[in-house]
Amino acid sequence: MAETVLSSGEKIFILHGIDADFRNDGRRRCEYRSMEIETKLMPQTHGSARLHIGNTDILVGIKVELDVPHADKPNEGKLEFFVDCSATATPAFEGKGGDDLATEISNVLTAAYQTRNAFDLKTLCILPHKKCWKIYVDVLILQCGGNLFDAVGIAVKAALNSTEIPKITAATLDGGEPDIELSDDSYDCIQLDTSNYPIIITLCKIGDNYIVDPTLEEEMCSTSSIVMSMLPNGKISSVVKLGYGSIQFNTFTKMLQMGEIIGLRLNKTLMDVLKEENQFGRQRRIFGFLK
Amino acid sequence: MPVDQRRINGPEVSVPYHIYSDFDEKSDKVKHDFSKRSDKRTNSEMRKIFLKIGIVSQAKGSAYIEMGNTKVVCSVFDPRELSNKNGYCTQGEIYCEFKFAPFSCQKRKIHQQNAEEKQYSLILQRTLEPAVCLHEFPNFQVDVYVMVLDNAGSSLAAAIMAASTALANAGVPMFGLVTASTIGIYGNHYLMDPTDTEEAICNTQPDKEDDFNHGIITLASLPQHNQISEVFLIGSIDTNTIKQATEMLTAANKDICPVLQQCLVKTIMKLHNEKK
Amino acid sequence: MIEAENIEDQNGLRPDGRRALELRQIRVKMGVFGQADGSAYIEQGNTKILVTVYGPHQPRGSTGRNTSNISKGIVNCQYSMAVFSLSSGERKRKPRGDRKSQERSLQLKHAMEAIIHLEIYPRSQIDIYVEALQVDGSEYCASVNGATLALIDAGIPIKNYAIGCTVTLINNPSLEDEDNTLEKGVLDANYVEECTPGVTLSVVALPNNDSTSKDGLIVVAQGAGQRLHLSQFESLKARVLYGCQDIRSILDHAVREYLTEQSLPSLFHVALN
Amino acid sequence: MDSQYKIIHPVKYLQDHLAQDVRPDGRQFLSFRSISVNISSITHADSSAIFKIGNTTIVCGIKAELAAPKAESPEYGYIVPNIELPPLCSPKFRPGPPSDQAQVVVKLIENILRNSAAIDLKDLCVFKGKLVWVLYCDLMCINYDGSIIDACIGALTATLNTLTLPETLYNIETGSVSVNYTKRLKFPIKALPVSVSFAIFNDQLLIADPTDDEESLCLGRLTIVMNEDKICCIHKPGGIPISQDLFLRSLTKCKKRAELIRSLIDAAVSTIKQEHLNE
Amino acid sequence: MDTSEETSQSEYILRPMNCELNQLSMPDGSAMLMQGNTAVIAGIYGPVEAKPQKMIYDKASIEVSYSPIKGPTKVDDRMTEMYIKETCEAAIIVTFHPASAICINVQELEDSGGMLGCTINAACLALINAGIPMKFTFAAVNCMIQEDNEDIILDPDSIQLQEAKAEFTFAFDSMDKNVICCYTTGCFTETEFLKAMDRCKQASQYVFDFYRNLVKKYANVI
Repeated sequence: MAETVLSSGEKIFILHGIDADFRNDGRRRCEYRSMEIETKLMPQTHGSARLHIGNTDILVGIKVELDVPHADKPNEGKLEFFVDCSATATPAFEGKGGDDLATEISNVLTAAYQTRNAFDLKTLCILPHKKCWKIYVDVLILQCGGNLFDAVGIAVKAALNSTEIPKITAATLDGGEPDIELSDDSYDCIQLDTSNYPIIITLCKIGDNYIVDPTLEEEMCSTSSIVMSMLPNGKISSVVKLGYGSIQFNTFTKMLQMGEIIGLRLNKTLMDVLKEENQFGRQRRIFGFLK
Repeated sequence: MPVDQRRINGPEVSVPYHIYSDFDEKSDKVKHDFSKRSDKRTNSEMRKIFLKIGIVSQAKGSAYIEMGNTKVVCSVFDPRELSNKNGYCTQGEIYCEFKFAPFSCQKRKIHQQNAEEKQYSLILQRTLEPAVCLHEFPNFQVDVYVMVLDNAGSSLAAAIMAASTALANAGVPMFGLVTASTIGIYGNHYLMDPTDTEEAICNTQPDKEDDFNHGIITLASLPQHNQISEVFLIGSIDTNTIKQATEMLTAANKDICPVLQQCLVKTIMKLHNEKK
Repeated sequence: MIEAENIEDQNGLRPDGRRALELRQIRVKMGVFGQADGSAYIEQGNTKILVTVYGPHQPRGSTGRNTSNISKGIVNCQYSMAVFSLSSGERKRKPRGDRKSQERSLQLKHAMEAIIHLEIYPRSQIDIYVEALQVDGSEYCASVNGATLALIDAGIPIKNYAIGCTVTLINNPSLEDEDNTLEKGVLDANYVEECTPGVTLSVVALPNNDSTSKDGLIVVAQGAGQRLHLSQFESLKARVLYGCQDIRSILDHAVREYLTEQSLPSLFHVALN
Repeated sequence: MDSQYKIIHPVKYLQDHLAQDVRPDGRQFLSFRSISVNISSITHADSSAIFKIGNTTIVCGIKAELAAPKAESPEYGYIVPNIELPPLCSPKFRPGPPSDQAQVVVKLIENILRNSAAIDLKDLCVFKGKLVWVLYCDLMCINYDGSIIDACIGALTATLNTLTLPETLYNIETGSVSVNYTKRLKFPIKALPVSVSFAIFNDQLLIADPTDDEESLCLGRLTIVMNEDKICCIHKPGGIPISQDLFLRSLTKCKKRAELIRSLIDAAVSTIKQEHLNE
Repeated sequence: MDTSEETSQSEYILRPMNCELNQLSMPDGSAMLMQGNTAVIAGIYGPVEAKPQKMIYDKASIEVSYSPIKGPTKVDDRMTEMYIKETCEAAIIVTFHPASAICINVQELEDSGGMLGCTINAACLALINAGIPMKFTFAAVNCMIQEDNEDIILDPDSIQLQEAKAEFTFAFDSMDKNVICCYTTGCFTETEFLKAMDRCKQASQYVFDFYRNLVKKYANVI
């Protein structure tokens, strides 16, 4: 996102391309760019993933900690999203510059994972009132080349899918004080049930049409977009509108339907890929940023 | 957390008394009866709206809205020049700040904005942007401050309407008024304009029912132009239900619009008569 | 996690099996990001650092306004650690803005100001952003090395490589009677070694091609709570300069390889591999 | 014409009015604005009041929570007043931490609460040394038009007067707490302080109940807080020196006003009680 | 420089006062004042250039910072700052220095009763020392009403204050002896208040005399 300025001529060119269902990079309106994804690349975390799509580069690290449940929700664990827009993406993010965008993204993530249908916080509880797991999902945005929300959504799901929580061998109450014993074997761990975790789809309205996976240039031509999170079982767990434009009611419902179809397909592909990667086992070579 | 030296501080930890159990240990969760709402409304009925303009005499424009027990104040101030961080801006900006008063909710709110309030501020800003002629005040910023005094559900929708009326009252050029309404979905029940207890019910999913619709949708629209200016959905709902619910909301928004208009007209008439 | 006591390991070997003057494996990739003017990724063992460079461009924000010196370019550095970067297991609360990161940013700035030909960029600014992805000791030195590479990738003229290396004095009285190379300071310490009660010296040097002449040290910092006797300083300095020399040749090799690769027409890429 | 004159030359505008023995809003020098109290309108607070003096509006809400008492005062509860002057209420304020002014006002309110001995912190004790009530009294300014302290004290006393707390038991053996949600006990209030503000202009000119415009242009301010027949605070932080005579005049004026405000609050409280009985 | 031996009469009414001017080298004026065991030091910078946010185009803005002996500045100290600020503002001819700032920094050294009065007096002395033009000087006097016998005690110390029913701090101007500032704690009647004010007004003369003697002395030195 290192400062792109588009002239009105360039904007019209992009607009006409989208009208003709033929975008600047040769894609159709509902086509994604190819993505690269790698999980478990950071040994110091409980789960991690890196996603690369176009120029967008996302790194997600997951850390799990023992914590005390909230007093008003004694039998639920905690899930916290933190997004950091690194200045490596653009000098505008230096200092507190990226905080607004970061809040927006973490808000969408929180909303997407809020329903129990997607993520059941009760599975994170160890001893009601006393002990639970707290999962920190930390998203680091290293580069943005458009379509941040989708990329973050996919990366977070992949990272959660790779997360390994230490197994608890004994959890007892000793005189009111909780006593937790963790398994000695570091390979002995629990995986999260990611079967119904949402992914995020952005539908970007440009002119009279709407597209998925916009590039940075295309995003600049759009006045409004719909960010929705899709659960694999066909439910929608959150919808927000972004941008300063408004949308007609009919367009909105059409966008939702399109998002639903794309979301389900994208989710299936993601899960297939993750399964494939998982089959390489622990001996798989980790590339990270060296590729 | 460091102690805020700018306030008088109480004890480090204190807990609301609501979390403690009752004297007689009844099953504290009363099954919600969906055939009858606590305030005797039908499911598709909205609460009565009371709207008053110009209640903050120091502000350029202000509005106070009451929807049932939900009470929201909003004020709008004169445009200020933008601090030139990125050079000249050809469009004006709207800055919104949404805050729950500390005593407005079941749980006491802290004085700093929390994540929810920050999110609502952003939503409010995005809702109002399509309605305001931003090109009319380039390089200037209009501040919109919203305070929820009492949150008895649908406070975001109330805040949106208060803000749009206050903007109109302040004489900020606009394309049209923004109206908003909220619907809670729980299975087959569509609860228009839910109260805070109904919101809490719609937010939770019952056990062992995966294929269950639940959630809350807030929809803001420009009824004069048939446009949606913001959707905020949270929960787990399928597309058809969303479609149906948004239809209901759009219809409701259209119905509310005259209330806002009348209130504005009345204020103008009153001013006019006073002048005479 | 290896306990600190294990450092007493015999045979003059360090906990990770290295000799005292042995560096960890250094892996480098330049030009990782397309959008930045220059970028580099460096791995020193498990310490992984990502650096991007933007500029030279017009100064902006607060740095641009209050500059007294307009005859030279401005270097702006930000050192930030990912919240999940710590190897010790806990999670960092904030990625930047704490005292340690701010100090690092400033030290990095001093190091970079020393090597960039700032006089040819009056009224302009060069941004250097460091993102530590994983931290396992010597992260400041690794970020200096990374920043140098990123500057080269950005095509900004520099006088010399700025090379950072740490030397750690492992104070261990029990080892005193043995001849011990470890006692005289180990190079490129990892996190466990940094936690030992000795002193860690982070040094940034500008090593010359021929190993005989020594250019000036620039940054000397970070005592880990213990005092360092002045008599030991010279020997530590010699050791750390030796380490810098080594790192320099590794980086130099990587840069040359990268540049040859880049300068060849794309058709030859396959052939080269 | 009038409003332009006011904007361009606010000082002269006010002085011209004062020279004609009238204030810009048409009041006489020592006349007060009308007041109104609205009690218990906020459903989520344990008790609440909206207090208006002319345009100035303060909403006060009390949230009660439970906490362990301080070790040095095991039977004392806490009362934590806080005033918020949000940017919403006047263009003078910006978002962010409390301004110096807000800090001074809250300190003054705390002083008045303590000096007047309106509440006995021992009444907030549930179980000595283990559990006490914490009363978070949040005063929210909705409309800032002068005499803010008067409005705050009015709102706070009205709120405290209607405060009820649920009956709470602390079981010393198990350390568990149980709350009776249906039975709420009235919290006893010992006194009812009333604050009256004045502004002072040149030549010892005393103006009662100043508006924001008058306050920002005046040369000195004086606030007197009456507690029944006693005075519990005279606050004059500085400004133009005033004679003893002026004190006497303001005190007489203050007494009358205090009575009026007290009766108003009492009336408001009793109507609420009446409503409760009727329910 | 010791001035205590000269304050002949005041010893019976007020606690002994000691002051050193020009203790601090950096500020334009400074005063270290002891009233009994209560001690503060005040320094004045000004008139200096005002910060853009705090600049008032037609007069000098006065900034006060008060630092307690320990801990960070709290809400309580803001009140003290406000009292010092508004009292000094009344005395200083602010229109002499438009668009500039006068900074008054007060540091508490020891508190054994009558802190507010002591800071105000120290500020006044520091302002005199800094040569800031003033309409009049001002003197603050502290007094209390005893719990049991309702006597008025002038300038009480912290031990006496424990038995106070009410405590008053007044500041008077040197011209008409009118009240510039007034701070009270506790409950009291109107007559008590007026009596206390009267006593303090009389006592204020000793403070003004102290100022005069002090300035005389220092004038010789300079």
